[in-house]
Parts: sequence; C-alpha cells; structure tokens
Amino acid sequence: MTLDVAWAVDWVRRSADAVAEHREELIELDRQIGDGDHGENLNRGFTAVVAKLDALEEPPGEIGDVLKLVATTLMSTVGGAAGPLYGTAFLRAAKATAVPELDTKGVVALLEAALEGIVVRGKARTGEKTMVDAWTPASEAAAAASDAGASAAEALEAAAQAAADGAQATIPLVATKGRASYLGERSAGHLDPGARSTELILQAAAQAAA
Amino acid sequence: MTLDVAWAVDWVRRSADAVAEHREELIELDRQIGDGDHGENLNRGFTAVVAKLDALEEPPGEIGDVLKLVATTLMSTVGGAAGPLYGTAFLRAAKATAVPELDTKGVVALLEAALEGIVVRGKARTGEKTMVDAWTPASEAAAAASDAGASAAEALEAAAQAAADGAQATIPLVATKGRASYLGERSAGHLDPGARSTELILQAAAQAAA
Amino acid sequence: MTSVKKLINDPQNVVAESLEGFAAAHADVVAVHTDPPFVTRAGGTTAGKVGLVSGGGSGHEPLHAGFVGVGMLDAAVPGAVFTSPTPDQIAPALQAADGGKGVLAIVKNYTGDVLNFETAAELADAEGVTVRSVVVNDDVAVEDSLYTAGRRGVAGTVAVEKIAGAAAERGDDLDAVVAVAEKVIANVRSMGVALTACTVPHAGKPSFDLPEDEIEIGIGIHGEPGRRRIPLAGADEITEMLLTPVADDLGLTGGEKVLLFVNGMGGTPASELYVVYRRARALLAERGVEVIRSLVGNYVTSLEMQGASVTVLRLDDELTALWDAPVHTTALRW
Amino acid sequence: MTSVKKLINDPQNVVAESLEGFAAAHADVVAVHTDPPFVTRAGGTTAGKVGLVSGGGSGHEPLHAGFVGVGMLDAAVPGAVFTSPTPDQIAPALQAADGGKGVLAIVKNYTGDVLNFETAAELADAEGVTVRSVVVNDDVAVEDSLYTAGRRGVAGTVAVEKIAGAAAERGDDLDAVVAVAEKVIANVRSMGVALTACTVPHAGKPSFDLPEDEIEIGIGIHGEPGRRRIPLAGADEITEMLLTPVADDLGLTGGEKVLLFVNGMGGTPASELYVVYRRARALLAERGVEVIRSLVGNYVTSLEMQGASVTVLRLDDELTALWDAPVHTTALRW
Ligand SMILES: Nc1ncnc2c1ncn2[C@@H]1O[C@H](COP(=O)(O)OP(=O)(O)O)[C@@H](O)[C@H]1O
Ligand SMILES: Nc1ncnc2c1ncn2[C@@H]1O[C@H](COP(=O)(O)OP(=O)(O)O)[C@@H](O)[C@H]1O
Ligand SMILES: [Mg+2]
Ligand SMILES: [Mg+2]
Ligand SMILES: [Mg+2]
Ligand SMILES: [Mg+2]
Repeated sequence: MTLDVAWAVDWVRRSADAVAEHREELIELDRQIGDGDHGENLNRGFTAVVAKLDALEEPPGEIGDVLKLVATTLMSTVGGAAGPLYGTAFLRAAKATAVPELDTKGVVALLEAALEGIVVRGKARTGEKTMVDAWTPASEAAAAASDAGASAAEALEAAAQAAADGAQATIPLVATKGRASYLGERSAGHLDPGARSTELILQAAAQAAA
Repeated sequence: MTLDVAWAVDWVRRSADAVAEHREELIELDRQIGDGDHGENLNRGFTAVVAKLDALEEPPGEIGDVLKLVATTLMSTVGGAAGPLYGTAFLRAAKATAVPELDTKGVVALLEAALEGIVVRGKARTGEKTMVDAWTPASEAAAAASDAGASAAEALEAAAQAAADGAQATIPLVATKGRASYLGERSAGHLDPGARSTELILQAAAQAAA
Repeated sequence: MTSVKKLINDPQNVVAESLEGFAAAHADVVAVHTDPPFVTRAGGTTAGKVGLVSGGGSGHEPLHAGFVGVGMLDAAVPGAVFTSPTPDQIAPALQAADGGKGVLAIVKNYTGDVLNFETAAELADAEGVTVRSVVVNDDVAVEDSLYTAGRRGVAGTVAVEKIAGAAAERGDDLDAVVAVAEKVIANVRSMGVALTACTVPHAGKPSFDLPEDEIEIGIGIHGEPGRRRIPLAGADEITEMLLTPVADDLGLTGGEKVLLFVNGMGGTPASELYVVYRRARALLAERGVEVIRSLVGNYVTSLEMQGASVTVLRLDDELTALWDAPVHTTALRW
Repeated sequence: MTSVKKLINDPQNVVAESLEGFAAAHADVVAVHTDPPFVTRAGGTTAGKVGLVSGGGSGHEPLHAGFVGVGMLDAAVPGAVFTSPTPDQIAPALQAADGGKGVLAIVKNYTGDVLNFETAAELADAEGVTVRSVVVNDDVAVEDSLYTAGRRGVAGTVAVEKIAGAAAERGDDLDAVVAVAEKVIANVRSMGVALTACTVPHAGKPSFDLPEDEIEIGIGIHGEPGRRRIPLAGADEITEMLLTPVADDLGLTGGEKVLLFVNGMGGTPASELYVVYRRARALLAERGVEVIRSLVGNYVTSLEMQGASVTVLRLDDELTALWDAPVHTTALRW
C-alpha cells in the first residue's frame, strides 16, 4: 500500500483540524514557557493552507505539490519561530516527495527531509526542548519500522507514536533553544508547545494513512 | 464655665487624634464617591498642626491665636477642597475668637463664623451633600442650646450631636457640589466624607470641653 | 503600611522622588524647586512675556510638569496624588512665572483646584503679581449647571496649555492670552471611559471595584467612578459612546475642522488608543467634520488606569497656527 | 471568543485597526501599507541613503512603527501580537527602504525574528537589494552562550535604531552604518521587571499568574515569565536589582559617560519611571559613571504590562552626537 496525493491532502486537512481543536491547549503550553501564541499562529497558518487547498482549480499531481503549498503558506502566514521552522520542514519534505505516490521508504525520506530542514534553520539538537525532540524520534522510528518491513501507513503510525513519546520527554528538560530558554531552570516541568504540535501533525499523517 | 486657650489646644490635639484614627474610614468614604484622599489630606494637615503646636515657645494668649495657627497650617498642607474650606472656617473662627476665654455665646459665634467661611468659599447650601450639611445644624443647635441657657460645653455637645445627625442625613442625598456631584444619582447612598470629618472635629471640641 | 504593587518606595514620598528623577532627567528643559515644590522652565522666566502657570493633583503625568517649557507653561505646581496643591505652593510659582507682564493661571474645574488657586492668586497679588485665571471644564460627562460644581477639566487642558502657551510666546499681552485660552475652553470637549480602576499609593486599594465584564463610562481623571457602569463592549461601540456626546455638545454638524485627541488614562497601550482614534475619526467624517490635527497618547492620566478619553477641539486658523507653533517640553515637542 | 478587557474589537483585527488609526493620525510622518502590512516614511525612500528597517511582533508599541521617520527608520514591519512578522511582509519593506545604497535590518534576537528576517533578506536579495543585518541582544537577564538562543533584544533596540538612523541620515555607507549599529549593540545592556502580566488579545488571559505580593525579575518583552520570582520590594531595591547586572555586564567602573534609559512596559505611570530613574542615576553616580543623556518613558512595551526596564548605553563622542542628531518620528522627536 502506497500513499497518494489524496492522502497528502487529507493529512493537511486533518492537521488543520487538529491544530484548530488544540489551539487553546497549544496557547496554554506556550503561555507557560513562551509567549502564548503558538496555537494562534499555527491555527492562522493552517486555516490559510486549507483556504488555499479549497481554492485550487485542480488537485495537485504530486505529493510534493501539496507539501509545497503548505510550506509557502505557513511561511507567509505563521510568523514567529514556528513559521520558518515548519515552513522549511514542509519545503524540504516537498522536495523529497516530488512523486505521485509514496511507499514506506518515501515516508522515511519525507520525515528525514523535514527534520533536516528544521535543524538547518533552527540549529537545535535533541535535548534542547524544541520540536526537534519530537521530529527526531519520529523520523528514527519510521526508519526502523520501514527497515523491519512496515508499510507506509505503519511507518507513519510508528512516527506518530514516537513523536508523542518525544513530546512527553521534553517535560523535564531545561530549554536551551527558543523562547523557553529565557526561563532557564524554570522551563523544566513543562511540555514544549512545538513538540506537542509536531505530535498532532504526525498523528494526522498517520490517521490519514490508516 | 468658660472655655480657655487650653481647651482650644486640647480641641486641636483631639481633632488630630480623631482624624488619624479615622484616616482609613475617611479615605474609604471618599473612595466611594470621590477620589479617596480626604483622610490622607486631613491627616497630613492635622499632623502638621500638632507639630507646629509642639514647636511653639510659649502658649498662645488667645483662642483665636490657636485657631489661626490651625487655619494657616491646614491651608498650606491639606490641599484639595478640604484645605481651603477648613482653612477658611478656622480663619473666620479665629477672627471671631480674639479673646482668652469663650462663653456659650462665644461658642455660637465661633461656629457661625466657621460655617460662614465655608459657605463664602465653597458656595454650597444645605442639601448639596457637603460638610455644610454638618456645620449648619451644628451651628444652629449650638445657638438653640445657648438660647435655652446651656453652658459652652453643653452648646458644643449639642453641636457635635447635630453634626453627627447632619452627616448621617447626607447619605440619601444626591451631591450637587464637590467631587461627588460628578457621580450624579450614583452619589446617593453614601455618607459625605467632609460631613463625617466635621462630625469628628466637633466631637473633639465637645470632648475637650467636657 | 498597606503595600501596593507599584514601583515606589514610601507612598508619602512618591511625588517628591518622582520630581527628583524628573529634574535630573530633564535639566535642559525644567528646573524643579522643592519646599514648596513647583516646576519652572530651566531658563527661568522670560522677561516681557506673559507667564503661564498650571497645576493640580499629581498622578496625571505628564500633566502639568511635562508641559513646562518653551511654547507652553512657565511653571507647574504638583499637589499630592489627586490632591490640589496648596496656595503656598502655587503663589511662589505664580511669582516665579511673572516676567513683568502678568500671569495666566490655567485651572481645571475642581473645587479644590479653584479654591487653592483663588487663594494663591490673592497672595501673589499682594506681592504685586497680576494674576488672571481661566477654568477648564471640558468634560461633557458632567452636566453643566449654575447650581452645581459644573463640568470637570480633563484632557482638553492640554490644548488650552499648548495654545495659550503659543499665544504668550508670540508676545500676546495678558488680555489677549486670556482671550485665546477662553476661546479654546469654549471649543473643546472631552469624555472618558475606564476599563480598570487605579490605585492611589496612600489608599492602597483600587479607587473602585469593577467586575471583569464591566466598564465605567463618563469617568474623570481622579479614579472616581463614572456616570454609569455598562457591560464591556467593543472599542467601536465604546468610542461612539464617547465621541457622540462630545460632538453633540460642540454642535458639530458638518464642515468644521477639528483637532482629534485620543488620550490614554495611563495604563492603555498605544495600539488600543489608535483603534479608538480610527473609529472616532470615522464618526467625525460621517458628520462631515474634518480632522486636521491629531494627538494620540497618554497625556492626562489617572496613574495606571486602563481607559481612554476622546477630546475634540474646534479649530479656526488662529487656533491651528498656535497649535502648530513650536513647543519644547518634556512631553510635547515640535 | 474569550472577551478581554481591552479597547479592541475582534482580537484578530487589533493590529490592522491600530495601524489604520496610526496611519490616519500621522499621515505627515508615516505611510502605512496593507497586504502585506508594513510602515514606511511618509515621503518614501530617500534616494542615496542607506535604508533602515526593523520589525517584530506587535504589542511593543511605539516600537517599531513609532520610530519610522527622518533620522531613524525607513520602514517597520509589525507582526501579529508578540509574533515575528513573516518573510513576505519583511521583504517588500526591505525593498521599499532601499534607496540604492543597501538596507540595514535591525533584528531583535529572537529565533522567530532572526529566521523570518533571514528568509526575507534572501528574497530581497533575489530582487537586487543588498541587505545586511545586525542582531540586538541587550538583555542581561539571559545568559549569553554559543550553545543557547542567546540574550534577547529588548529596550536597547531604541538606541540602535536612533543612532544607526542618524548615521544613515548623515550619509554613512552601509558598512559604516552597520559598524555604528554594532558599536551600539556592543555597548548597550538592559534588564527588566514585571509587576503584572499582560494579556495577549487572542489568548484572553494573562501571560502568567502573579500573586499580589510577588514580582518577576528578568522579564523580556513578550509577557513571558522572568528569570525569578521575588517578593514585592521597594522601587529603590528593585532598581538596584536591574541596574547592577547591567552596569556589571558593561564593566562600568567609573569615569564612563552613559545614556540612562528607563523604559516602561506599557502600564506603568510616568511618575514611577522617574522614581526608578532617580535611583538608577544615583547608583551610577556611586560608581563614578556620569549620565549625560536620558530617556524616560514607555518606548518598548509589553501591551499593558506594569513594570520597567533599565537600559544603559556607554557613550563616546560619536554616539553622543548621533543620539543628539535631529529625529522626527511619531514617538521620538527633537
Ligand atoms: N531553534 C529552534 N529549533 C527548533 N525548534 C524551535 C527552535 N526555537 C523554537 N522552536 C520551537 O518553536 C516553538 C515555539 O513556536 P512559536 O510559539 O510559534 O514561536 P515564538 O517562540 O516565536 O513565539 C517552540 O515550542 C519550539 O518547539
Ligand atoms: N463647594 C463645597 N462646599 C462645601 N464643602 C465642600 C465643597 N466641595 C467639597 N466639599 C467637601 O469637601 C469634601 C472633600 O474633601 P477632599 O476629599 O479633601 O477634597 P477633594 O474633593 O478635592 O479631593 C467633601 O466630602 C465635601 O464635604
Ligand atoms: Mg510562541
Ligand atoms: Mg477627595
Ligand atoms: Mg482630592
Ligand atoms: Mg511569538
């Protein structure tokens, strides 16, 4: 079973729904160790993405086209740290998916490209209490699943689960990147909002594939 | 029994004590229908008065001397509406008491002069929810008591009681003078702070005479 | 002592310590006198110029000391917080402001301010200073009547001080400066709203208790409650409640040119003042009234109160030219 | 929608409506572009001059739009409240500011601002605009380290924009303007305190919960909690907690000349800022440091937050002359 353009569109719509549904939760997480705008920013961005999808005259031919639309729209509507980071993630993912269908290896390539984009932009490593702490295990889990013979959908499921665990694992961390780093020790004990939104978006990807 | 300079000094000290003791109450009354400074202003003023009394090398010869010291000190330290009003009241009262001792008629003259000073300055009549509503019945009650043969101390006792009643009677009034007038109908239901401080000061006068 | 959440030390010393900082920060513009406290221009009195003095309770900063300087006031007299200054403070300020041509006292219409300035003028007069007074009463929230204390002086005071200051600076004599000031007073009206109360340092608690979903319409500048309490509404709606009575009272029917001044009460972010300005200007345009001058900012405040007032001044060529004339104070400068 | 006690309409429209009012009130100084939103000088680009652009989240007004005008910025880019603007807003502002001599982008050190400006610079570069960037990081509350996001840019940004603006205005080329900006950045440090949190319109509740008797030391300008929470203290004590790390970090040991800037966080009355200024100046004097220039007011704010920051800039003759150079913006003018 491979994933097609319809999957990509469904992923994006489900992401938008998840972000809208968890808007206040993300705001609250960011309020605690940041500036309280993460849910608002992503919601604004994904709302714009859906509007653009809706306005398309004909469906895109390749998965990468969908992801590129996401990338440029997030980049131009989200702002803050998350805008360029997610924007770059989707841009790199788009480049890695200039195909009409994705198999399990394609899913791994997508996730690795996205993570690479975030790291190139944000220069954070794991353990710094950022979205990297969700994307890294997600990408690794998908690769491991794929190596073990999992389907594309199963690889995404593994990635989503790993992102969720990675997000939870940010709680005890002291932030050294992003806005939470200004709090020093006081940042410990809180879930990183960007890791949480990563979890939501990868969950949406898995659900769209299920 | 007549009242002498020692009475006047005692009156002033007791007034200062009463104002200090009721500082917060007067602030609270003024907070409700004014700007919340009446207790602070009078306390600042009477504290200065006591300091001046304490600094006198020899006791004043006439009652009027004491009241003049009160007048000029209040005028230069209280500010707000109450400063000039009480200042003028004591100034007129001082002029009416350029004597070493006061009998019952002298007490009436003192109160009438004080009231006249307040009215000349503030141009309020009774019923406008100001200190005039305490001074007017006080002055009238002293006159009536005096006519009925009361002593100076008894006349002051009558004045203090009438001031207390007059202050209570300001509660239902809608203010048309002073800061409370800005509230219109909303000023009804509150005791006028200046009427209450008048009550305290006249009570101090009666206690000093008792 | 009740401790209040403010950047202050002993509440008794707020005014003195604040003036000390003000003096040190702006020695090029103002000189601060202590005992009794009043503020004059750094350069002192301009000989041959009518002097301009204003004053009132503290807590309304930058009013009045922030408006001392070339083109505006010669002296300002700060009282205790929300308390009119005393005559023995005001009188030396009147004397200091006299350049031999007499002094205009700009008084906001509060019983305390009026009475203390009255007494001070008598004292200064006894020292040979000619003092004339004007009383600013621009607040349309309060009914004007012969039988009451009348309307309050609020944000419109800035316009009176600026424009009368320019008239004095160009060399008008005392009569002429009084006439200009009276003209501004006759043509300026304001109305304000509070979203929150303020806390007077010595009182230690908010000047009134306001639920989270209610606001006070028709407030003054002393933290007193307003004329009425209404449910929280949108900025456009609130602005209309402020602008309409102001424009009505001025009798603006179309064709007029005005200054539109949106004033913050101290704790309102500039962004919100511009939201109000935008709507007030649109409402004036709907009436055919042209806004040709604007002022937006925290100029006549009530400590940290959140809220705003809308002031409209009907302009003619003379008032416009005087508004535009150079001014160099710590709070207004052009 | 959560309703918050602010003079706003729909929280989604605050920035746009506020800019609309700002444009209408100050058409003589600024021009406001919409879609994407950015602000330029009313007169447009000055040909042959290095352009200066800054930007960042809204809610810090007057930063940055209030500093657009002769002698300071050529363009400002306001993002959503507390959210860096997007590259497609910033890039056209960079282009608009280009007078043929290149553009300096003044970026506050936040991940979002840095990344969005970076992308925008690439976009503008593709359109043939030479863009250089400086990153302001004056906040000593945050440890500077190669391995972290580093110090934040806060109130010191005003000094960078004013002084680099004056350098551009006098005709310095891009390299020289960058050098001046870097010199200011190297010599300016700040630290802030919050007495209350602020409420982001779309969030609908305060950015942190602070008991009545506690304050946050070492806050930034985005309503984030500070480095530590301490019991409420007197202004003198608090001022010392802000001034000491600033002066220490600058290595002020005596004999230096400085600009002392006491900045309000938006909801602090001017009177309190002067109380802080007074103490900060005294502490500098104790160190033998001479305050030769001062700025006191709400210039880099966090919406309606109550609190203040203390900024010190070490001056030399060049920086002093550039600080003194004429400026005509809506928020700074001399
Ligand atoms: N350098 C970085 N690398 C990766 N992720 C980062 C970095 N800085 C911040 N983030 C992520 O961005 C999230 C915050 O996004 P958002 O609130 O939208 O932006 P801002 O901090 O500008 O308000 C953080 O929770 C974190 O996961
Ligand atoms: N015109 C007036 N005539 C008589 N008393 C007045 C007048 N105006 C105000 N007052 C009295 O002054 C009191 C308020 O005094 P205070 O609070 O010290 O001054 P302010 O109103 O200036 O803050 C009122 O409660 C009232 O009794
Ligand atoms: Mg955020
Ligand atoms: Mg009062
Ligand atoms: Mg008062
Ligand atoms: Mg943000």
